[in-house]
Amino acid sequence: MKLKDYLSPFYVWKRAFDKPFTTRKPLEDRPGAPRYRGFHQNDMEKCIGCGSCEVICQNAAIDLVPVDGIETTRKDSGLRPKIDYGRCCWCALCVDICTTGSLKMSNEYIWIDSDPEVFRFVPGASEKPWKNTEAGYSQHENYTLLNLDRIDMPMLTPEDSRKSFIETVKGYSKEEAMKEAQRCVECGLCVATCPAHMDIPDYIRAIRDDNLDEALRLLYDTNPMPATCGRICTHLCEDVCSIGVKGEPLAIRWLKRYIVDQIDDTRFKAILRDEFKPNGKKVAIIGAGPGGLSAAYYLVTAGYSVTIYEASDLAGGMIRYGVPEYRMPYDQLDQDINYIKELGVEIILNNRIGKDTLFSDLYNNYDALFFSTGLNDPYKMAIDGESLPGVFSGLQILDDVTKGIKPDIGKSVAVIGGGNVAMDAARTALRLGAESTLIYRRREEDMPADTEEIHEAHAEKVKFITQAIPLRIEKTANGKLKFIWNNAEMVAKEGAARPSPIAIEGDIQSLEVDAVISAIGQGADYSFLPPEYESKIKFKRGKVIINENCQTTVPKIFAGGDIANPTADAISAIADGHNAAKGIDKFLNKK
Amino acid sequence: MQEILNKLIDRYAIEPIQENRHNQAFVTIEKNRLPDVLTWLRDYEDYTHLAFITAVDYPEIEKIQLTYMLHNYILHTDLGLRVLLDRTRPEMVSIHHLWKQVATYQRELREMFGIDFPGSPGLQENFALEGWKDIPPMRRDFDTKEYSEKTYFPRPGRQTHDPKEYMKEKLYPSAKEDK
Amino acid sequence: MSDRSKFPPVIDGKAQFDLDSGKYIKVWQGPQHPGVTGNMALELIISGDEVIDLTTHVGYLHRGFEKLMERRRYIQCFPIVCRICVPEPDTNEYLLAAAAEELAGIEIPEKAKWLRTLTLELSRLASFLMWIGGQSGAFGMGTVAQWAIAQRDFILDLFEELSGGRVYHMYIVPGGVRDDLPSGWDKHLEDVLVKTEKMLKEIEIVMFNNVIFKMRAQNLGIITPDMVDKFGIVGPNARAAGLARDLRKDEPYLIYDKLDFQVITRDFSDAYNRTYLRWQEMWQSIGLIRQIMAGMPAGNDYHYNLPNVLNWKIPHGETYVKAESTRGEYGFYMVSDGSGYPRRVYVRGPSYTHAMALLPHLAVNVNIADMAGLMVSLHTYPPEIER
Amino acid sequence: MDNKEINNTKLANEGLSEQDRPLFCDARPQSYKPLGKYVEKFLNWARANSLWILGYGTGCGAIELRPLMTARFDMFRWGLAPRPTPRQAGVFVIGGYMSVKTLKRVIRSYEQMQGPKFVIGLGSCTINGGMYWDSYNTINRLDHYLPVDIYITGCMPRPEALIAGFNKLKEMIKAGETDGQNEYARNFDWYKANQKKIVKDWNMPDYNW
Repeated sequence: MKLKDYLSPFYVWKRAFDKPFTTRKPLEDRPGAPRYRGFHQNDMEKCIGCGSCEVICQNAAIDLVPVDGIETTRKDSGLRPKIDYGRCCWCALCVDICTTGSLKMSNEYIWIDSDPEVFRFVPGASEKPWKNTEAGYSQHENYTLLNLDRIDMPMLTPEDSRKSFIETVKGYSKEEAMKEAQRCVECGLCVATCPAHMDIPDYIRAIRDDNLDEALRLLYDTNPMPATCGRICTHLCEDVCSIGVKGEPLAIRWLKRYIVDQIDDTRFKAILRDEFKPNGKKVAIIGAGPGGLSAAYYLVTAGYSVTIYEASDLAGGMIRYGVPEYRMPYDQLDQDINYIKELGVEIILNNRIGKDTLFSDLYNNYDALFFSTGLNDPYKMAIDGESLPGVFSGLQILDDVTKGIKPDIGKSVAVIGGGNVAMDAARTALRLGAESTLIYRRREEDMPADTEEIHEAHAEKVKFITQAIPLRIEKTANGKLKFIWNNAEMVAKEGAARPSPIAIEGDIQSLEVDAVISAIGQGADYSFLPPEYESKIKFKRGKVIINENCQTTVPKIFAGGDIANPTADAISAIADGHNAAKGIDKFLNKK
Repeated sequence: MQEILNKLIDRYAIEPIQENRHNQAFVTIEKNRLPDVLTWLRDYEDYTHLAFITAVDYPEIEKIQLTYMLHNYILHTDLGLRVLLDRTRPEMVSIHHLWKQVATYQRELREMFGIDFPGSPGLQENFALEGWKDIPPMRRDFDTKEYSEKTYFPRPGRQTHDPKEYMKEKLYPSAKEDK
Repeated sequence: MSDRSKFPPVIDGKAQFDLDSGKYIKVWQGPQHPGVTGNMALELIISGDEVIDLTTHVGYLHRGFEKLMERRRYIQCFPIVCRICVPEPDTNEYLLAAAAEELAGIEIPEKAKWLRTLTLELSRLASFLMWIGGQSGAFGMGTVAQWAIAQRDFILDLFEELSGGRVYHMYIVPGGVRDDLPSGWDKHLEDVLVKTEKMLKEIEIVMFNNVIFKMRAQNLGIITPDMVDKFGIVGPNARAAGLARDLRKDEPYLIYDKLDFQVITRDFSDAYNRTYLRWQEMWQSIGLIRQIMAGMPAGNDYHYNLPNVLNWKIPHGETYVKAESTRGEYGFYMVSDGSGYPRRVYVRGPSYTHAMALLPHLAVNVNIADMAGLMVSLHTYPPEIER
Repeated sequence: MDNKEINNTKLANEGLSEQDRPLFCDARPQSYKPLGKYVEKFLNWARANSLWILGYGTGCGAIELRPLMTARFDMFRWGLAPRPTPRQAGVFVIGGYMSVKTLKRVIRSYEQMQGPKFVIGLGSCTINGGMYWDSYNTINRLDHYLPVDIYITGCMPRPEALIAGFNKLKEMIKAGETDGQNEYARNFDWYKANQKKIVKDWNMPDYNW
């Protein structure tokens, strides 16, 4: 040992003159860093109660609880996370996964109590000192645990699609569907919104697990027309999808289609194992649209003998006659219908009630009646020149094309309206070789048509003229039609939900076309009902009043579909059919 | 890496071989040959470092897999040797004479998986647990959550709701009785 | 070392004695003992003031991580692995992520690799500072402990700023890292590094030149090169014996192949040299951190977007990934059965062999007062033994 | 805590061998009897200002005790000091999760501590199991086995949270609100039963003072 070794320890004394390490007032001087993962905060308005935080919490520290002042709506479960600080490990996975970005962490970290029961609170609702702290951990832009982008759907290019009636949307491959299905967080918010309350998270999980048989069974639990709904459903579910808050919602509709696309229809019977014992009771259904078919399926599987009366020469109703083939190929629709037929449902075609068969005969011969005749009476524009030759209704065009008749629309058409029928008519006209111009009273964002349809119509180069109030149609000298409208401005009225178009005085425009297609909506046609029944059944604004079992005011008569529900889409009709079947079952078994 | 695998195939006719990376491979070896192979690898092929011994439980095939991970410090390659044991009475030849740390590993495996290594020193002593009476905790059929709830009873008073069910209750209670 | 006739003979590293003879005392050191790092117990048989036999007892911190991971999704495993080694949690985080990424076939962005390396080196420095506090404390030099642990706290401040967590950073997630460097962080880092360097110089003066430390630590717990493979010794304990084994160099992971550094070795592995080597490695870490900061790629692509982590499944496979922690080869052996949950994760902690096999061997004929120093000089950390 | 019963029968030290039993104490713990209002006030003041912590790091919480006892946070300023042995300590900081094996030692250490003694539950693990809620080897609720005076939530609670916790404890001591030791004495049988239910090989005396 050297002398140095004996002396060097005394070097520590030098430190006596250094600035000490000690933090003088640690409690006051040291707030958590700006990114500190401290106690939780939740933006109660932003949160939708999807429960992803609960699922990802590996400590089972999060419960979803109802909170005062938060109502359950279609987009919000009304539940909020309650965190148990006897479990939490402050890993912030709940913050990372949060589908809305409402959950955050403050940089506060001191909570002391002598009672172990108090360490539970609902962030955002409980008054805590850190409720409004700014600093703390929150989601970052470049780091997400979710997949916010939808898997692109392979589609025909607009250039190709506008030329033919081949289906535009090609459908997911297995790999794409699995990837898309993986994006689901299984929150289940969509189930309430779906009119049929389909078990969406469950069948998506089945896709993920590649168990398509199970997926098909889940579909048929609530919807006997999956191939149809997989294509033309209005997919209200996607509007409330929690992934859609920050990103693109799951392609729920296309996933449903994927399931049916993958399974050969000859195997349906084996997979679904629909077994039933005939119970000897008979039900008649008027209209072989989605409502009627759905009711038929659930009635026949409950053991009833079902007969459907259909006025047209093929079943399918508005789906066949009102939706063009490039959106809803007929073989797919036939697949859905065939399976229902296979189960023993009798469909009598070309039989118009009131003409070929009397309503009263049905009423007397069957144990119950269900009618779902749909809206097939186009509204009139109520303008001059509407009855000129060359003015068609949108439905008529679609109907003709389905039947293989080529309507005489010439080289250019003006389509009036902004709904799905208008889009379909405009795009059908394109495929028939005409230039389409779409004319609508309000703005594009006010159009009731699906956004995808509007988008595709744009892509296929349909011209859009908006804020145009139709005035009249005139015949021109060269045999064309002149559609004249008045430009409008949008004026917000007090008390009105949306602004309405008000004509700008003197700003009148016109367009010369070969044909005008009016597609401004449809009403119901109740001519099949004899007066003695029509007087007993109650209506409101042209719609049949039904109870939750789809029962009309005449106990034996049930109704559903577009003539009864406000949404007037296929999935609602299917849901009505299901409810009616349950209602009829209840009604008949009570006796 | 390929070289040693070829040698293993030649000498011991070992298959199958799973090559993970350029410097890592796993081979499955017959139970009784393992000490022999290990000794050969250690003494002649420079696989001098035993990184660990561990087990994986496969109740679905009624087997427990033992993994011996060897490392070669010259070539910097890892060789994992797998041995499949019968699950009902798993027993394995002890190799505590080859490396000093092995006895502890075997003690741990006895405790956590219930694998017997006859002759291994201190095998019956506790490793991490004390007074354990249930089935060995690392077996797949041991449910730790259930055990914990039964034994250490979590603090009561918690209740959660499933958004799907809760919305059903709130928004469309009529559909409740179905299904 | 005059008359040793009263001590029992030692054959093959084991003292031959009869406990019932009444000549020897059994003493428990730990688990409740300030000289024992972590929470483990040494069962000592002593003759006079010399240890003649030692058994290590662990399990006081056994939480069953491996079992818990079997019932957690891959992403849910990541908050719990860092708890396996508290002073240096990032190695665990990195290895879990690396194993999952390898099995899933994911290549993480370049920037994430740099950030991961940065945290690994920073946590190495923090862990060594914590350890040198323990090492000096075990030999009665509380001053160095005060300095080192306070200095480590400034590194924890850096981690807090970077990751939001002081002790458990939970920064390295499967797929990358959680966030970019905050602005101004590089200046804070440089500040801390300069202070650490100053402190390391002072530690050299007061510790390595300290006559007491020299006398007690030199020739304490000698590891000869031939013991290294026999006991499975890794890391600084092996490097001090002259074996240039460092996974950062031998099997470069992350971006270690892009960094310029040499494996540090010493030629005689006793407590003194092991301490000195770790002190040198602290300097090395500081150098590496500076290199990483200088080469840090621009941009903010630091995370690979995993499939929705709630449904993330990893294909069949098994792998063993490893990294050089402060204590040596740290490894994760992961078996995946194609589900969303790992089939098996085995954590190989270097302390396992050091504490369970090596320590009882080295403890024979060591003065009981030096036991704590010997144990700390192996840098054992119990939770990674029992997990 | 409803099922606590008062029972005055002596426990038999059953964990010990027959010949060892007489060697150990078999007196039940006694509740502390206050000495009089002003004396007690003074004593409480004194107790509050010399909280000596048992240096037993039972879990990961111990990692933040090191910074606390070193230069940066310097807990000696608040009258806190680590002690190596239970006989000198008055505060037991339970550092988070507790495995069954540790619990056994913790009970022993706690019982050996001199009264008045206080227990601080550090981290969420002590409240409701924390992140090891489903582990087969860690307890979920510390208050079932030991009387806990205060809980500090966090994982890990920072040194500052610890300081705040100690300050709170001091206030409670000064106000005479800490009753842990007496609670343990009052509900001794309940605690013992809980402890013995999970510590399977109870090979230690039932009375550790």
